[in-house]
Amino acid sequence: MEETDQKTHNSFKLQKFEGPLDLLLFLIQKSEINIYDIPISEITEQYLEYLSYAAETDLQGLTDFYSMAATLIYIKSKMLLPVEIDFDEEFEDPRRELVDRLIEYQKFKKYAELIAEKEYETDFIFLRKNVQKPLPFDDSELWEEIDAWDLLKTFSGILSKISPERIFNIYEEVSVNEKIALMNELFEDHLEISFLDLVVRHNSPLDIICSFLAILEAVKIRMIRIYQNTVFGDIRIARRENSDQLFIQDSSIPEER
Amino acid sequence: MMKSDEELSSAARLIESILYLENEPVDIAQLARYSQMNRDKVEQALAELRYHYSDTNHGIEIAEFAGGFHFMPKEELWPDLKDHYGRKIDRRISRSAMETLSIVAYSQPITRKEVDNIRGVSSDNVIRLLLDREYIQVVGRKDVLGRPFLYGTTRKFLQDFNLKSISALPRLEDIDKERFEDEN
Amino acid sequence: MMKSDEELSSAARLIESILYLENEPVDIAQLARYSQMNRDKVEQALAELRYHYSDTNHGIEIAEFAGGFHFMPKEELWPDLKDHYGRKIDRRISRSAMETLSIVAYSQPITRKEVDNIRGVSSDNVIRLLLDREYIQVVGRKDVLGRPFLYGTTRKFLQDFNLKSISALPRLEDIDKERFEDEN
Repeated sequence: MEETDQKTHNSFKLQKFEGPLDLLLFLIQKSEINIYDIPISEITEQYLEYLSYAAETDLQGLTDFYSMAATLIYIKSKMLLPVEIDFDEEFEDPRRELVDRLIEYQKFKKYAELIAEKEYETDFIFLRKNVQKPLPFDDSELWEEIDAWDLLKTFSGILSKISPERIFNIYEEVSVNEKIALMNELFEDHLEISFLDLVVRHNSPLDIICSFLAILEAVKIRMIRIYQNTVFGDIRIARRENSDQLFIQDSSIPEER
Repeated sequence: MMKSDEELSSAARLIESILYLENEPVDIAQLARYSQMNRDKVEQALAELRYHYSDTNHGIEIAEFAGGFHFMPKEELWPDLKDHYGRKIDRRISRSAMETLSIVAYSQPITRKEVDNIRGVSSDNVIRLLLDREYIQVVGRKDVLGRPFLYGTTRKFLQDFNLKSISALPRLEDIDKERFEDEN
Repeated sequence: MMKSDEELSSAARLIESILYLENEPVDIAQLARYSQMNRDKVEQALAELRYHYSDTNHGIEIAEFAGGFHFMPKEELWPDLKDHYGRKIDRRISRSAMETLSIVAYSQPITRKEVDNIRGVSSDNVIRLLLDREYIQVVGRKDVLGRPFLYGTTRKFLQDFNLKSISALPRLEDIDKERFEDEN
């Protein structure tokens, strides 16, 4: 895309310089003058000329450029004044501070080039995952003071901080999942268990419902097989082989009838 | 000090560097994917590494954990490392451990992410701590994206908390019975 | 495969496990503190480990970075690891950002205002950009009126610009500052 607009052209010109010091350095280099003995009126003139040329368009960062212009004019005027020689004080060149700044700035410009131009062996680095690794430690004393009721209190404490709607969900989930956990536990000692083994509180409809839902869930995830010998009889539950691969669905396993 | 004649195969060296970069247990399938080698080769390389790091020659060894492999400082060094790396025993950790354990106990099987959601903070370290403590264990994988581990309580948990079975956990109903009855 | 006769000393094994446990390079002082050994012993152990991991026998080796030590995959393995573990470095930043970065790098710790003074322009946006890129960070506050932030470079800066430490920054021969004085 060709930019022919004069204003865009100008603004590009000013943006080329990172700041007034950058512009000054450019002017000094262009005029091939000694940075330690800057012909201040000449440079000030060029500087202002450049500014008025660029200023029409680019308003951003102009304050800094104008403040430098003021500094230049101040130095220029100071150099025109007759110097009162005071033998107690060293003669101070009015340009000195500016030159110091220019040299300092030039130094960093060079550093920036050095870093940017450095040759790099690779374009990538390897990062290790950041993981905190506490060692197992002996914390038995801490746990000894804790019993199951503390766990319940802690858990209900957590629940009380969550919205009532979520409590109910968790509550329900707890029950069904808990029945699955109970099933697993019973399977550690028994090859086969019965539905009634899962129901702990026989007078609780929720307990019965959750036990039943847990069985459905366990069948679905192919954790168990179920049998029922008589209609309305007890449901017998057996663990499937490969049940340590719990919850891993494998399409190669044929569907249970 | 003598240089050894033994050389690790290039496959073993690759697996070694992957285990180092991963910094967390990785299973055979992951190792195969990351190294672009087949499972047999990965297993062979692992065996080689395990052997190499097994004797007293090294301060770290390859440990198996929840189906994955990672380097671990050898147990004989733990006493020396405990001051700096075992210092996590403070009240703060023990409270988060309590919270996490109670959530796992009452909501099992449950994934780490689900625990995180309930607690509102990351439970990574606490889960590991409880696994180390043998209060919880991996009981399976959830059939969702990423197939995360599902955690449940262990027999040791029941023992230490003096519970006959998981169904002997004190009931939530005991605390908020009224609310539940209202909802029925 | 043969078991080696070579044995790492127990000090070397301890340092090995610490280097594994730490996620970031650790310097001698830290190693001494964590291992509760004196610096001499730590240095000796490190030398032993460096030697052990240096030859082709291992896939990782001990590298120095930002004044600290850490394990690194050996260069010969990089091509195999690159796809999965390599993070592409993007060093492209604008000229003004590069200028500001070099000022912070060579003059840290430094306040924004001091950077402004050197550059002769406001560096507000550039500083923010460099913070976003994680090349610089707040390292403290200057004890002057307003207690402005002090900025310094980050580990990521060293990493991306392949510098072992901040003292490895390229140096210019001191520009003859006295010349100005001579000429007066």
